[in-house]
Amino acid sequence: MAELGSHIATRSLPLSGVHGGSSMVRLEPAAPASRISLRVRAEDVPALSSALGVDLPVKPKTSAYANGRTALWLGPDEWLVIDEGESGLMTAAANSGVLHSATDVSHRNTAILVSGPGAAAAINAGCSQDLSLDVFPVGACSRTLFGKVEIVLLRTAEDAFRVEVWRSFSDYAFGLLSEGARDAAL
Amino acid sequence: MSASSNSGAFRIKGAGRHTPARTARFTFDGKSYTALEGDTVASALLAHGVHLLGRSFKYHRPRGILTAGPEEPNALLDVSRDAARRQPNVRATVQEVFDGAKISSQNRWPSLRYDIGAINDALSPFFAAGFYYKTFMWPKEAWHKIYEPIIRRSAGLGVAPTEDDPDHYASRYVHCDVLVAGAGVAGLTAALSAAATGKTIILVDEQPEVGGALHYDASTMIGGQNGYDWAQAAAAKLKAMPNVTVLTRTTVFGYYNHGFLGLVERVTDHISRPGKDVPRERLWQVRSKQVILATGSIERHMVFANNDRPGIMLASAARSFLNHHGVAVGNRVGVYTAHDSAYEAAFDLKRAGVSIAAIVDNRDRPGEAVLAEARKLGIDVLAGHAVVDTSGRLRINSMTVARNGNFDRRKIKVDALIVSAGWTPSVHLFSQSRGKLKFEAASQRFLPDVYAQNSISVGACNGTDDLAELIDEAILAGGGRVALSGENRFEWTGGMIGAAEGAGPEDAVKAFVDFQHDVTAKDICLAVREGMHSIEHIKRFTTNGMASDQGKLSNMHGLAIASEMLGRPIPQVGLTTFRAPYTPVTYGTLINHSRGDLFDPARKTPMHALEEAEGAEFEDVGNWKRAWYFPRRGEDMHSAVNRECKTVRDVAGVFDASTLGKIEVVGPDAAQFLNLLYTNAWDTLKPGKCRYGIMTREDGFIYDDGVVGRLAEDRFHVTTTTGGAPRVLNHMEDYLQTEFPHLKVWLTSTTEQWAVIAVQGPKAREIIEPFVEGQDLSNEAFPHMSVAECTVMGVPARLFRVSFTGEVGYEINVPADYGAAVWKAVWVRAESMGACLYGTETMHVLRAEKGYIIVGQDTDGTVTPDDAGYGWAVSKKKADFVGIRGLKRPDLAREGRKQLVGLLTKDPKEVLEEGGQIVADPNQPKPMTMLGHVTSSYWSENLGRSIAIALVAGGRAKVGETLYVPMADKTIAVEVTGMVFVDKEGGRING
Amino acid sequence: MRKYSVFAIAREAMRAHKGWEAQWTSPEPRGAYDVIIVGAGGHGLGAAYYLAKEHGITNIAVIEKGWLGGGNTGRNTTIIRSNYLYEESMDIYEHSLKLWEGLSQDLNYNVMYSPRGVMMLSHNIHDQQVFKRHINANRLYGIDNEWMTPEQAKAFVPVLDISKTARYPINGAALQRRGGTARHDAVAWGFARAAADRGVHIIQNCEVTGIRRGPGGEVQGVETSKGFIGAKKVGVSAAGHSSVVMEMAGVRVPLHSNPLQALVSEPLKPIFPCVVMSNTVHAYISQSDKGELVIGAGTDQYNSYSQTGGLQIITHTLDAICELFPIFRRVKMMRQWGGITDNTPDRSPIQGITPVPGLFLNCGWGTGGFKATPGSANLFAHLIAKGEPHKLASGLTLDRFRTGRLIDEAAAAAVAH
Amino acid sequence: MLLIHCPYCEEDRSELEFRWAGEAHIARPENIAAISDEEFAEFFFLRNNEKGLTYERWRHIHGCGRFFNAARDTISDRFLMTYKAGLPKQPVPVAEEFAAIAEEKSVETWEQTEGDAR
Repeated sequence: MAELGSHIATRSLPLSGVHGGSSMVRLEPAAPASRISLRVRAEDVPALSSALGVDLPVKPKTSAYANGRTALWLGPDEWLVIDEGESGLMTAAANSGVLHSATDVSHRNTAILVSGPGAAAAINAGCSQDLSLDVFPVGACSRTLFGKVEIVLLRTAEDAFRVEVWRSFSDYAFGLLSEGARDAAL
Repeated sequence: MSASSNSGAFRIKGAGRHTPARTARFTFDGKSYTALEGDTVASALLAHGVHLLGRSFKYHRPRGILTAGPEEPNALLDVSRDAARRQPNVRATVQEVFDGAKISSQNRWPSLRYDIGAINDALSPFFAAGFYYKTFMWPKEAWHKIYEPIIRRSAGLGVAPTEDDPDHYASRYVHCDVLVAGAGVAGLTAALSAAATGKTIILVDEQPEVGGALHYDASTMIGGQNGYDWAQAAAAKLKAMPNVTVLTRTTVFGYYNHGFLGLVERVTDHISRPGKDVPRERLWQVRSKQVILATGSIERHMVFANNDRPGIMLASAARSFLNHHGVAVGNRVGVYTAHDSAYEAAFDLKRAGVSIAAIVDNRDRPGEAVLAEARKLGIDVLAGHAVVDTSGRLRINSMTVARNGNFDRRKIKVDALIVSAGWTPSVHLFSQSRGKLKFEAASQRFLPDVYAQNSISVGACNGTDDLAELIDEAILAGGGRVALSGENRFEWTGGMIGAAEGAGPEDAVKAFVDFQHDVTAKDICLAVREGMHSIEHIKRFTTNGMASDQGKLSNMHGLAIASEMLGRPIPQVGLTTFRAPYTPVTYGTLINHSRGDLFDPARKTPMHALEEAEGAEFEDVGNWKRAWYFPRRGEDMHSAVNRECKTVRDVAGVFDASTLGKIEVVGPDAAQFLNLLYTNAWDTLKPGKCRYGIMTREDGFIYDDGVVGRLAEDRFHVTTTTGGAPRVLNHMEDYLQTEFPHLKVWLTSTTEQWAVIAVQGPKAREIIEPFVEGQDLSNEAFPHMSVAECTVMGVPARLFRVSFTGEVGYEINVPADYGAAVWKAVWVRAESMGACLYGTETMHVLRAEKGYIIVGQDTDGTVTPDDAGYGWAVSKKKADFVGIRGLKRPDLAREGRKQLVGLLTKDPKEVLEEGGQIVADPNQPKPMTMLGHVTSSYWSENLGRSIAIALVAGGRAKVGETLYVPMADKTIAVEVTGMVFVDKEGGRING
Repeated sequence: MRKYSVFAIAREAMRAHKGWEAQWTSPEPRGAYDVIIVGAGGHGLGAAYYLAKEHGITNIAVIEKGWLGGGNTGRNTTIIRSNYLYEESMDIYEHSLKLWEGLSQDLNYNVMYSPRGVMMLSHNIHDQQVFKRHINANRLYGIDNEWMTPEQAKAFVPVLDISKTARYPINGAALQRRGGTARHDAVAWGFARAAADRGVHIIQNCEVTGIRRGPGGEVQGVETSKGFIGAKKVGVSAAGHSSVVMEMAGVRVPLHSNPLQALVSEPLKPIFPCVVMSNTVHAYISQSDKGELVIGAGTDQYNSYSQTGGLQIITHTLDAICELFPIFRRVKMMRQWGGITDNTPDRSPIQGITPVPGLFLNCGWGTGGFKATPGSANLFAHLIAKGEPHKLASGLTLDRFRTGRLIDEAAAAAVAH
Repeated sequence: MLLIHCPYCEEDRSELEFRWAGEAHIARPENIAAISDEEFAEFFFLRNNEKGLTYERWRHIHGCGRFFNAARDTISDRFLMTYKAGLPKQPVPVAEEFAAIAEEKSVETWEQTEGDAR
């Protein structure tokens, strides 16, 4: 039955077709990306950094970017690594030769890009963290709560954030961001 | 008619700060009125000479406007924009008029002027405080059936909305260095000072404009200019600073732990036609490093006989209506005071052309300065006198005055009476922050003493009366440098708390302490007489301070009266707790976005839309929406499920199992870790194989279950129940991080990484075979309980050979974004081969036919693995696992525990009720001895009869016995059986 | 004690209510009593009353740190029901409900027991299974509890939203018609007045600081802020602070003290006829005779004796209330407050003897102690008088945490699948 | 809503991100299978439930995911310190903090704060 086997499955994105935002906040689903949840002990961080081509940050609430890959510090032995292209992350991690855990979570998460002068205010509709630039500068990242769902928040520019969220929570996150965006425009 | 006279006959030309040309029309009890923009409902109605606004809670006494602010206890109205935007219990003194507002009075029938309920006032001798505790007891049922309904109807104030609220509300979390609560002189000064340090500041005030007391106090000069004008300029300066946010019409309603404050901003209630994107109110949740409390003080009323008639109001309120709104509260105004501040109100009124009947001063010696000024203005001052009564049914028309200690009385005609007993510092927020108060005997007030949080009180709320001192204090609190000076016309002295002359314990008059709840001085005396010696008892017995103003006016008076009755100083009687919120807060604001789709996330699988298109009905399982069954045209649930059940066993079915929890367990010690967390042994499981696992907590009761596949030596794919996924992961992390941190293993939630398409039934292999690459699906190569990483439709997949139906079964795991495409392709092929889609209901029936349990349905947190018939899953060889000791406790090891068994009704057509209770003797008297209950019960189309699973005491030893399930209308006889009803040999699962 | 009646009120109305006597006195403590009860809440005062009335023991002191009825008795949302699942629970709560039915008459104090019905909403199949399990168990035990369709529920509570489009649509409800509410303060005051009338000393503003034990380990009395007071029998009924008091006797108990919050709205004309509870969306609500909507929120997650809690607990509860009753979104919260509940691992109470001879314990009523007040008090009195539990309370012992024979109402109701 | 210092994130965060995880420093017995029923009840059920200084565990569940320990005053709900999991019970650093607790203990609760106003 080769004719069936040769049907290659196509990808359906969780937030396809959604739109929202306001005069002060732009909301859009991010392009598909590859992601791994990476767990490494402190002594093995350099090996993984070199295997992945991006220095895993060791300072809380920071991220690093290199070669199309962003590594986000989530916990003392935990990173979310996002590759804008088509993966290779699992293989790269496996090639580190040191003890670690890499798990593909490319499809677990989806992302929403929030930008514009009201971006922080829109996110603060449901996020209890201080998003002022002093406390949450460009490059800062954190797992946190947004309304009733967990997100990973990354500041990509002074007025731009990437909101990583589990796919089944993405409708809710987008909906709440839309409400926040509407209010942030006032 | 000029615009200004149009806006009310009591509008004083040249007075007030509103623009005469800008008007708004509204109705009150059906009659139309014109107001000026900036008017409150109170000022607008007063401008038209309307004083009667409501009826009191208990006695239905006519009531007017007592204050000009949020402490208003009387003038509560129903305000609506349209039918759905109707708001009960709105304070007329806070609500700004907007064009088109429809306003009605409350708690009266048939009308405000003639209210039947007022009969309560005549009967009031019977309705003393707490009278209801002493009667209405016979006959027994009469309380609930007769008395209570009557009381309930006459109580309450406004009428609840009857339509869903069409408005929306917003929310904002925000952080700052300093939050300043209150934008009067003290708050503005502190904010200017703090802002100069570069810190981030939020300045909050509940009024539409900043200024606080400067709204009514027209004589104070700040920085060389009129105080109110200075305040507006200061606010403008602050607003222009990048580090400052100024929020007006915003109330700090709660000061909670660790610098957390709740603010409500009223965004549109004053606007005639708000934009549709504008929220009605906005909740600000602020975390502030420091809080400057500049909340001011509240004037108290005088407690004397019939002190509640419309037309009687606080002196500062009258001053506010005059100086801010340009409205005179009467033509001939009496003054009754124990404090100098009321004199200034009289002066302002007099200068505006209002006649002052007399200033009755309860003190023998009023302040020299105000006395001199009164003389200068020709105002009659009766020092050492009291107002001992008033008259006028719907509005005051006279006050009766007597010299203190003298019985001679004389009536003085007035059409309004303004009162002041002095000022109560607003320590509500300080107290909410858990600061400790001290009582300052000289000034008879509670003041902040010991702070519990990083906050500081400045100004009137701190007892600082002197303007220069107040400014210095505020500058110091702000921490910056500001040059500022201010000047008062008069230094105020005086003040009293408690009942005034003629309203003491021996006087049989109604002197109101708490207006809204109709609590009189007498009631407080009665409470003390009845043994209520704690202020909390007095409060609860009389309901003093429990109305919607929460005692802002009444608490101090009540306390003083109780103190006098008890013969104990005030600090020993205590003060009741100030609780949040400072003023009532709309539920809609507190919940803001959490409504409709945003009430609680509805989690949907990647195949949800496709299932919906196939006609699926969904059920809620935790946050998930799961396909429940797939009715075809004309089918009800029962027939759909019967068809699905039959089709799966005869052909095959396709099922969405994506919601099952999944945890990736990775690391060299993964097997060892699972050994500790599950009752089973895992080191013996070979890569490529799966095993059903049971997890207990330390107490030995089943916590979760699921199939675990070993993908590699150091990698397991663990599944959990749908609802259990988050707590199982938390439970695992807890042990890993804190009990077994030496293990080299990590856990990652992968629930949502994978879409899971289960294909079950005799034709399952044939259906999926063409899609799978890289795995031989033959029984030999891939038997039951296998797992493989392979490719499905060109996508990397994890394929499980597992079954929850007893048929040949596969679960295809593909990365979630591919789920829809794979599901669609599989379903097209399955359908062409006669298979069906099935949902959770069919899944439940099929697994029950095989005796597979559902954790949470057949177990309930009190069931051990052995109780469930899964004793085999508890390793006897392991030295340790979570639950090993709990399982050995006496009660868990005893004979006769409830065990899961099968039940077959004697009448095969009879389907038991899930939750039905089981007894041995259905004819025993109640209370019956119950042996257990039915946990699962279904019609089995495959067997042509009903089947059930039950927890029964000593159940496995009772197999073959007849037991009974007594229902309300009949008793059902059942036979206890084993749990497997279909394919007892278990051959089908291997295909 | 001068009897309360409509005639007494009429008489007093004629003389400006000057003739009412104190409902209870505030005596100085004697050196010793036959029985000391620590904690003058409803349970403790009630136990003293029943000791005097049913067991002939009147030489009793009830010792209270603050003011009587000031703990959870005066802070709860006054819900009364008995439709629990397990026999041990049904025994005690139904015993209590029966006492509620005649309590006003027994005490000559209108506690305003109002059997207006307690309705528990079912939102999914799991709820339905659990509720029917309760209903069937209750029926066979002689306790009323009935299943209602969504339409029947709506007929009983017209403001209920039963639309299918709700986030968690309602698929039915369980109603106990005899359930309802009572006036919490009146319960404390009624018991206090009736106990005082029988000679019981209620000693307020007196903190217990120690429990004195004799050479054999037995109780000899309590140290207090007003000095030592002797007694051979001491009953501890100090909800929220049970651990603290028991620690004075060297007894550890399996309790967590958590803040529990509640709130009321501004007063409204009657709109809400009964009590409605929902476990799935976490809310319970009724309307007081004064017209306030009385809403119970959840417990805060951490141990605390602060009587305060987080705003998020309140907002979470209101989310649910407004989801069930959308017309309430414009209603306003007037007052919020907190109490301290002591919670056991199986969410069932502990009442029984302790390892210390003469020391008896009544605690762990969690968030539901008010409904049990007369029943618990009555059985606690029996325990103290006889030295062993009444058969209706025999399953509530401390020992169950050793044997594993828990009464897990929470597990039976709350485990999702 | 508490403000909690996460020792791993080195930052104060809202309580919303955290989950309380019971009394701290209760070690699971190494030989758990061999302990008596009484010892098991002690380990699994009995807790200090302190009024005053308590040592407890929290998990930064919506943050770094780490369990950690905290010393908190259960009367005022003030945190005195937080520290990483696995560390032994830490003494409360500042002597004044003890004094603060002692004083508050005498004041009791919020209610009493009001009632005792001087």
